[in-house]
Amino acid sequence: MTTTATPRTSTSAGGGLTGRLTTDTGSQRSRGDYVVLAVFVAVAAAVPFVLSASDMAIANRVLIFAIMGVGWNIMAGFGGMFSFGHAAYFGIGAYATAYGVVVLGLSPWLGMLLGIAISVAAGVGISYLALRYKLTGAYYTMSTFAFAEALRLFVIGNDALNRTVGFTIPVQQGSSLVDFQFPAGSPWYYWIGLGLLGMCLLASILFVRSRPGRFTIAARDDDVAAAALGIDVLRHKLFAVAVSAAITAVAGTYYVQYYMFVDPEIAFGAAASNDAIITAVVGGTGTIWGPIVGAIIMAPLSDVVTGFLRTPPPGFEWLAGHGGLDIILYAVILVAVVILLPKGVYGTLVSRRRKS
Amino acid sequence: MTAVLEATGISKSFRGLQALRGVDISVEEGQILGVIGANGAGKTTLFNCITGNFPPTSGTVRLDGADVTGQPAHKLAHRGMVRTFQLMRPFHTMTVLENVEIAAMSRGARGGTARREAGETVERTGLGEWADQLSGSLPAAMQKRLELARALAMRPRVLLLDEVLAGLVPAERAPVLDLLENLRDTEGMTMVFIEHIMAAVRRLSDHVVMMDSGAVLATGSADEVLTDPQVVEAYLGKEASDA
Amino acid sequence: AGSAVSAAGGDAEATTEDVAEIHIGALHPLTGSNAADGQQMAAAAQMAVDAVNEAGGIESLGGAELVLDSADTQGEAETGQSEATRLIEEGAVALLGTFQSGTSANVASVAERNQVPFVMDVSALDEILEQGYTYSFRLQPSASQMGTQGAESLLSLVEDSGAEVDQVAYLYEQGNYGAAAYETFLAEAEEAGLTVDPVIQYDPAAVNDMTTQITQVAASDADALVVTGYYRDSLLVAQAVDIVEPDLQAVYGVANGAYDQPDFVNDAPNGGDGYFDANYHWDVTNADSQALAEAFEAEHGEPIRSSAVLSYDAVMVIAEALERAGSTDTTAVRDAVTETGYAPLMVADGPVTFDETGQNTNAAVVVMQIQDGDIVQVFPQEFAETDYVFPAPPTE
Amino acid sequence: MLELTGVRSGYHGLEILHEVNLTVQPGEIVAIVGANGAGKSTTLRTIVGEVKLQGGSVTFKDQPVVGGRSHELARRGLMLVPEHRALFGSLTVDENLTMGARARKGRWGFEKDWILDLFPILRERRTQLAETMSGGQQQMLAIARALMGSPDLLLLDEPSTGLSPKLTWTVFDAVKAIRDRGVSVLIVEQNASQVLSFADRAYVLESGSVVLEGSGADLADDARVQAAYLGG
Amino acid sequence: MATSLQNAPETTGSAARRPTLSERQKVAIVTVSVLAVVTAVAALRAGSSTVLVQALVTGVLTGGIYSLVAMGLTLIYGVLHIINFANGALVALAMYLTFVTVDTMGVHPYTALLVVVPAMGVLGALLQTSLLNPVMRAPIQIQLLVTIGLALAIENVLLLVFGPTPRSVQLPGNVGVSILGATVELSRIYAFVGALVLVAILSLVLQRTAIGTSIRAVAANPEGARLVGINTKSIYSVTFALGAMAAGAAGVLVAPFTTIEPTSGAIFNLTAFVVVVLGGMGNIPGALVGGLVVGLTEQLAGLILPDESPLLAVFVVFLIVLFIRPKGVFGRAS
Ligand SMILES: Nc1ncnc2c1ncn2[C@@H]1O[C@H](COP(=O)(O)OP(=O)(O)OP(=O)(O)O)[C@@H](O)[C@H]1O
Ligand SMILES: Nc1ncnc2c1ncn2[C@@H]1O[C@H](COP(=O)(O)OP(=O)(O)OP(=O)(O)O)[C@@H](O)[C@H]1O
Ligand SMILES: [Mg+2]
Ligand SMILES: [Mg+2]
Repeated sequence: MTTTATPRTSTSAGGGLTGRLTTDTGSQRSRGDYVVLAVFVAVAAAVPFVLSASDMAIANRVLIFAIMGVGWNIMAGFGGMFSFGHAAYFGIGAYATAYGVVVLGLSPWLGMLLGIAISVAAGVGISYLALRYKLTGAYYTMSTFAFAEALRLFVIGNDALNRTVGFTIPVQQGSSLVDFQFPAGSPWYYWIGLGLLGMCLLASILFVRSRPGRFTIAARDDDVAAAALGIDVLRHKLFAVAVSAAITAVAGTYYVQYYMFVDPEIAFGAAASNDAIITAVVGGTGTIWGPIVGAIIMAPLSDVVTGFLRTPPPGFEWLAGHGGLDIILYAVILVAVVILLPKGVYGTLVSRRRKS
Repeated sequence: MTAVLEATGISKSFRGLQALRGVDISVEEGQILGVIGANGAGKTTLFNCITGNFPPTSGTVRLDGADVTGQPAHKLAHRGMVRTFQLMRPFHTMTVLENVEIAAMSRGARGGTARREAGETVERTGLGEWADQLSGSLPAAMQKRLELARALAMRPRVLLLDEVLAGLVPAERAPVLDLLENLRDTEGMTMVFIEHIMAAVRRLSDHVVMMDSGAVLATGSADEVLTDPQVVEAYLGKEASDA
Repeated sequence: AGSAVSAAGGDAEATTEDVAEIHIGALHPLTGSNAADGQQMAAAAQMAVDAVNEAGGIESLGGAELVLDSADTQGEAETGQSEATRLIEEGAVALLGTFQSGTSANVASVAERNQVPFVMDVSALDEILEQGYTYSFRLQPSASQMGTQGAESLLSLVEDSGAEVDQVAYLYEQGNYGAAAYETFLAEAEEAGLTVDPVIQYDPAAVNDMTTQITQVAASDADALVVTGYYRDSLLVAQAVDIVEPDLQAVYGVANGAYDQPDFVNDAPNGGDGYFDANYHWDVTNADSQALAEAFEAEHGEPIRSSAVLSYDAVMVIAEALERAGSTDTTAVRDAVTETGYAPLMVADGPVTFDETGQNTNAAVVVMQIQDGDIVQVFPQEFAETDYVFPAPPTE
Repeated sequence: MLELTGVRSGYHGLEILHEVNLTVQPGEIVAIVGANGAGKSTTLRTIVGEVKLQGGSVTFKDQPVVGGRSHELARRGLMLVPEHRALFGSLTVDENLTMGARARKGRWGFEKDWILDLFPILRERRTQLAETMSGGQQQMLAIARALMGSPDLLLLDEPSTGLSPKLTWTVFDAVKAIRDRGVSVLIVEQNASQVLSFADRAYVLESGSVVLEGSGADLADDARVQAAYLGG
Repeated sequence: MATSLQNAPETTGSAARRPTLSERQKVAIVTVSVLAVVTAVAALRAGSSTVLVQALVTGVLTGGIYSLVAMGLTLIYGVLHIINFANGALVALAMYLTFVTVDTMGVHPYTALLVVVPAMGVLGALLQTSLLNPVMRAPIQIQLLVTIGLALAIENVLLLVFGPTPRSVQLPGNVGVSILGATVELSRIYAFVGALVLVAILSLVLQRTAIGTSIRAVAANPEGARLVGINTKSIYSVTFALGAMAAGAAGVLVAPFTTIEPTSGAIFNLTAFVVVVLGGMGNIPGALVGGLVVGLTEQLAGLILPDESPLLAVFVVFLIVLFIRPKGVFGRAS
């Protein structure tokens, strides 16, 4: 939207991201975001009364995608550090929880705190090195990718972490809030997930409005200028990484408790990173609400497509029964959305509104 | 009076190229130092070394007598030394006002105060009617002013200006010059400015340094330097006869 | 059939009302890197369902027809889980699948929480059944069963042939599947005084060349090479063996994903002649199995894989349990599955018998060998189509 | 040579230029002066098709200019030195010049030596990366690169910005020199007094409209212009 | 001489941007000593010189293959700044095209180059023109998502058309030969040579041809390129076509010693990214060096740390190298 008149010589990490973003921040002083958040949570809380059990499985996946998208967006959207390895934080959250529950006998909630702590430490550590050594652009992006992959391989080679097997959370019959476990199909999974998402969104809003958040956005736009104005760029970027890693780790915990299983591929595989990116980008990078919109669109998409092909409408029966066609269709829709709305669905709406 | 800012023996080389060779400059409290010199003489590089964008290969920078060589830019900014950039660097996803507000916040102003201060600074630098425009789509000249506005919002004691007048039509230079002069006279702000516009150099500088090929070629009052035959030959050309 | 779900709560009485259709959910990787197996497995499960229906359906339920709801796990655990949830919600009274152990582990927990029986056709990982689940069963021998039996078979084979094999090299994929096979093989081998050295593991997802590993084997005193791996990497082993030409009496797969595959015969140097594999396999000597294989090939144009026969068996175990339960109540079906005595089309030590963890204790491996382009069962004697050739050096 | 009739254009639905009429005849130096933000750069960018035309027409050598195809214009002999230079930062000085020569499609060309004589520093720094040159050096390189393309019409957007006084004159002398070699020049300058002293004709742009036009000398004498742009 | 899009070639006599000799020497000394130590440790662990030699030779050869597969990736990133996640899928597509060509025409596998490489070029140009050109001004993650979608689509179309059964292509006379006492398959040697030839061709194209110079100009500044008369959109398409052709050549050369499945290319994605970054993104000879580093690391790590995936070592080396040289081995320090 803003083509700068000057050559962009910024060397901020993930520089590719910094161009042409819409940030729906700053100028609005209103309490708008908080109101929207409250309304969103209230409305979304009613979902289990409407949807069937198998649709609830999809709704829960929407929550996971959304939390991951919100997490990624803090670092990449607002912080300008294009991470291609958010699986690292997701995986750490998932493994810390699983390990805590299965091996240490901890409550999953403690596992979550553990996951957040490790994830933040890892994120800050690796990003400190990357930023300190001035990794920029695609090099930064690739270092995040490599970090997630290295973690995956580390887990695969680690006996204490059960190598390729991963962990299965023992099934308990009955409900327990403390143990974060409920009978299959219980709406409590959804409500807890929604609560977590609400808190992550709140964190995201607070971040963007806080001083560190605004300094981070400034540093994203131009880190040299930010430094010249007294902003400690490294510290603020690391802060954004920490918030982002913490949120993403929460998604990992929720994943483990809901699916009750995790292995290295699920936790640290490229698919997890891709999901975080797809969610945020399809919704709108660098906006508060983009990841939510993205999750609502992308998380159910593959189920919708698969369902469509399983029982095609009259006239389309010939489409059924071709393994892979559903994924092709999913891919086509993904590509189409991205090409037609490069600012994301929500991002496009925001920039339309801004203009008028 | 002692020098507020003093750089001695600054050298800088990029790989093989020696961009600065032992440059000395110093500015006293409330004074304005003009830096002139041919393109590529090393003026911007000198700024970069002083403000911590990159460390000099050798030499020392003293601010208020304390050695600050190689300190990171953001620390120096908080010590009161702020600069602008020759090639503008706006926070392009933010409006003009927000850009300035960031600077005020960085200085320590809180919420409403930061906003009010930013508004004042924007008015003062003549950006009032642009306040709510995205800084990335500003015309070049306004971006120059924004550079200045952001720096001022930091309330610097020492201000380093890299060609803030470039790109302004002559009629629009005057208010900026007035502003700078006013800052020195009423607030006692110390400034170092790089400029190719001689009228401005004459009007503002208490002292002028002329650089050539990475070294100081001449120094003195504006009149002394600008009439120096070496300076005329290397730098002014016809301008001298015009002037 | 929707009632089956509400009945799954456990408090409802077993119903004997007539039902027109009984849904069984099949979960397989129809896409992704294991689609070759997954698609065959789904097809074979469908053939089993058709066979049951043709024979009159489930008679104790008034001749109710079976309906197979086939879902694509895409080889991903979460997809497997959400598809399993969907199938159960849509009325499946039992599940089968899934090929990948990770997915199976996930589906097993879904089955457990919904109290719906889940019969695993293929998924070798021991840990799946170590969770104390009461609704999960496995037809296939586990990785450790295969390791143990693989070692036993090799030892008897060597003894039987009178050859001199004192030391074997072991090459395995470093995941838990390879590790479990290796560890149990090692225990058995050491007990019998067989030296296992060198032991080399590799990353199956990353490896692109096995020459160095095979050179290590060649530099050792090993008389035979034992390999546990997937298709692609095991083929790389064969290619490396072909050019490095180690002095070996045999290459012997344990639960190997390649050495009993028709594709391997096409892809391997020298047609993989002489390679052994101790693996689960459909029983070539069984007339019913042969009939299925012929029917499958006629219908789908490619030779049936053992994984597909396991899916067939899994459907049959479920159908047979339904018949005895005379109910679509999932707990009743589970109870019936526990007591199954179904005689499988797979090579086995006897009818399907589940222990308390749900593992089929009669699951067995058979030794196969590639002879003149055919994969034949050669050991033990009772399942042998022809005689084995040992020693069978992999290179002339 | 170049004709703008009723040109309207701008960014994202925001109209910046309102009905601008402007012509450049062969062999002329035409200047555009105006306040900051008046739309001078936008005019030049509209001419080359980098900014979308919303109304009116632009013709170059009697053929209409189609938006989004600025590369064809270069081949037809119209070169722009944009405000932000658009150099090939990661290529060397020499490579930048060579690329400039690409635009020359069989046209008569300036000799490279002649160009390098205008800016000798470029000769010294032939293998330096463009992005590491100083601000003023980059400006010289940008002009030199455009000249390498042997334009029939050269558009210059504030070429003297950031140049030392001596170099400013060098550039202006060069502009006259290339005009003398038959090239038309359309130049945007903030140094109105200097540019009006040698421009054949000039336009004054205010808020996206042409408010005055005339010979360079006339405009330099115009009271309104003096008050607005020459003071200071 | 480095042929790089991101970083202009090091021309001799350039005082301004040559690393000082001592700096280079330092890097060289460190590299050589690290290599020597690692090799020594590997030798100890291997316990046999044959095994060590085999590991080194295999490392070099697989390294060549990695760089072969990475070539298209680095080219496309260098000019278009697109992280082409579909590179692996394109390689897989080329393998299947090879299979079809050999299967239907019964020709020697390498003659398939004549069919596959042009076909991939056309496809690449089409993809860029239709899918990527519209989003060239969008931020990098948009283009990444397009290529992720593309990868999914290509892989599953292959699945749909060819089914899941693995295919193979046999190279006549593909025997093992002995090099320095190590055994290698001929087809891998050919692929390695192919990598060298590809580096040479691409370097020549970029440095010496008109189109190559245009490509580098567009990489450096698209607006500037338009202003000097270059049609940037068609250069984008040409570049993607070249990248796809490189992937095509890689597919043909790799086909004889891999199992051909829809995911056969994707398994190289990971290493290809590492190779490209190590060599400096957009740096063609850099990709070769990056490939060798990865190949050798993998092999030596296999000997030194037999319990870990060799890739773990690769990633650790990768991160270390990045911290030392943030723009890759050949990149300029920032
Ligand atoms: N990063 C760099 N790498 C190599 N050389 C550089 C680098 N930065 C600047 N230089 C060189 O150092 C010299 C001084 O540059 P500098 O930008 O300081 O000049 P300047 O005096 O500000 O000129 P101008 O008035 O044109 O802005 C120039 O020759 C320039 O090419
Ligand atoms: N990329 C852009 N997006 C939106 N608006 C823009 C963009 N570029 C310029 N503008 C607007 O267009 C108007 C004219 O700008 P232009 O750059 O043409 O002015 P100018 O006369 O060249 O000024 P200057 O002397 O400062 O260079 C300004 O109001 C500016 O804000
Ligand atoms: Mg400068
Ligand atoms: Mg302008």
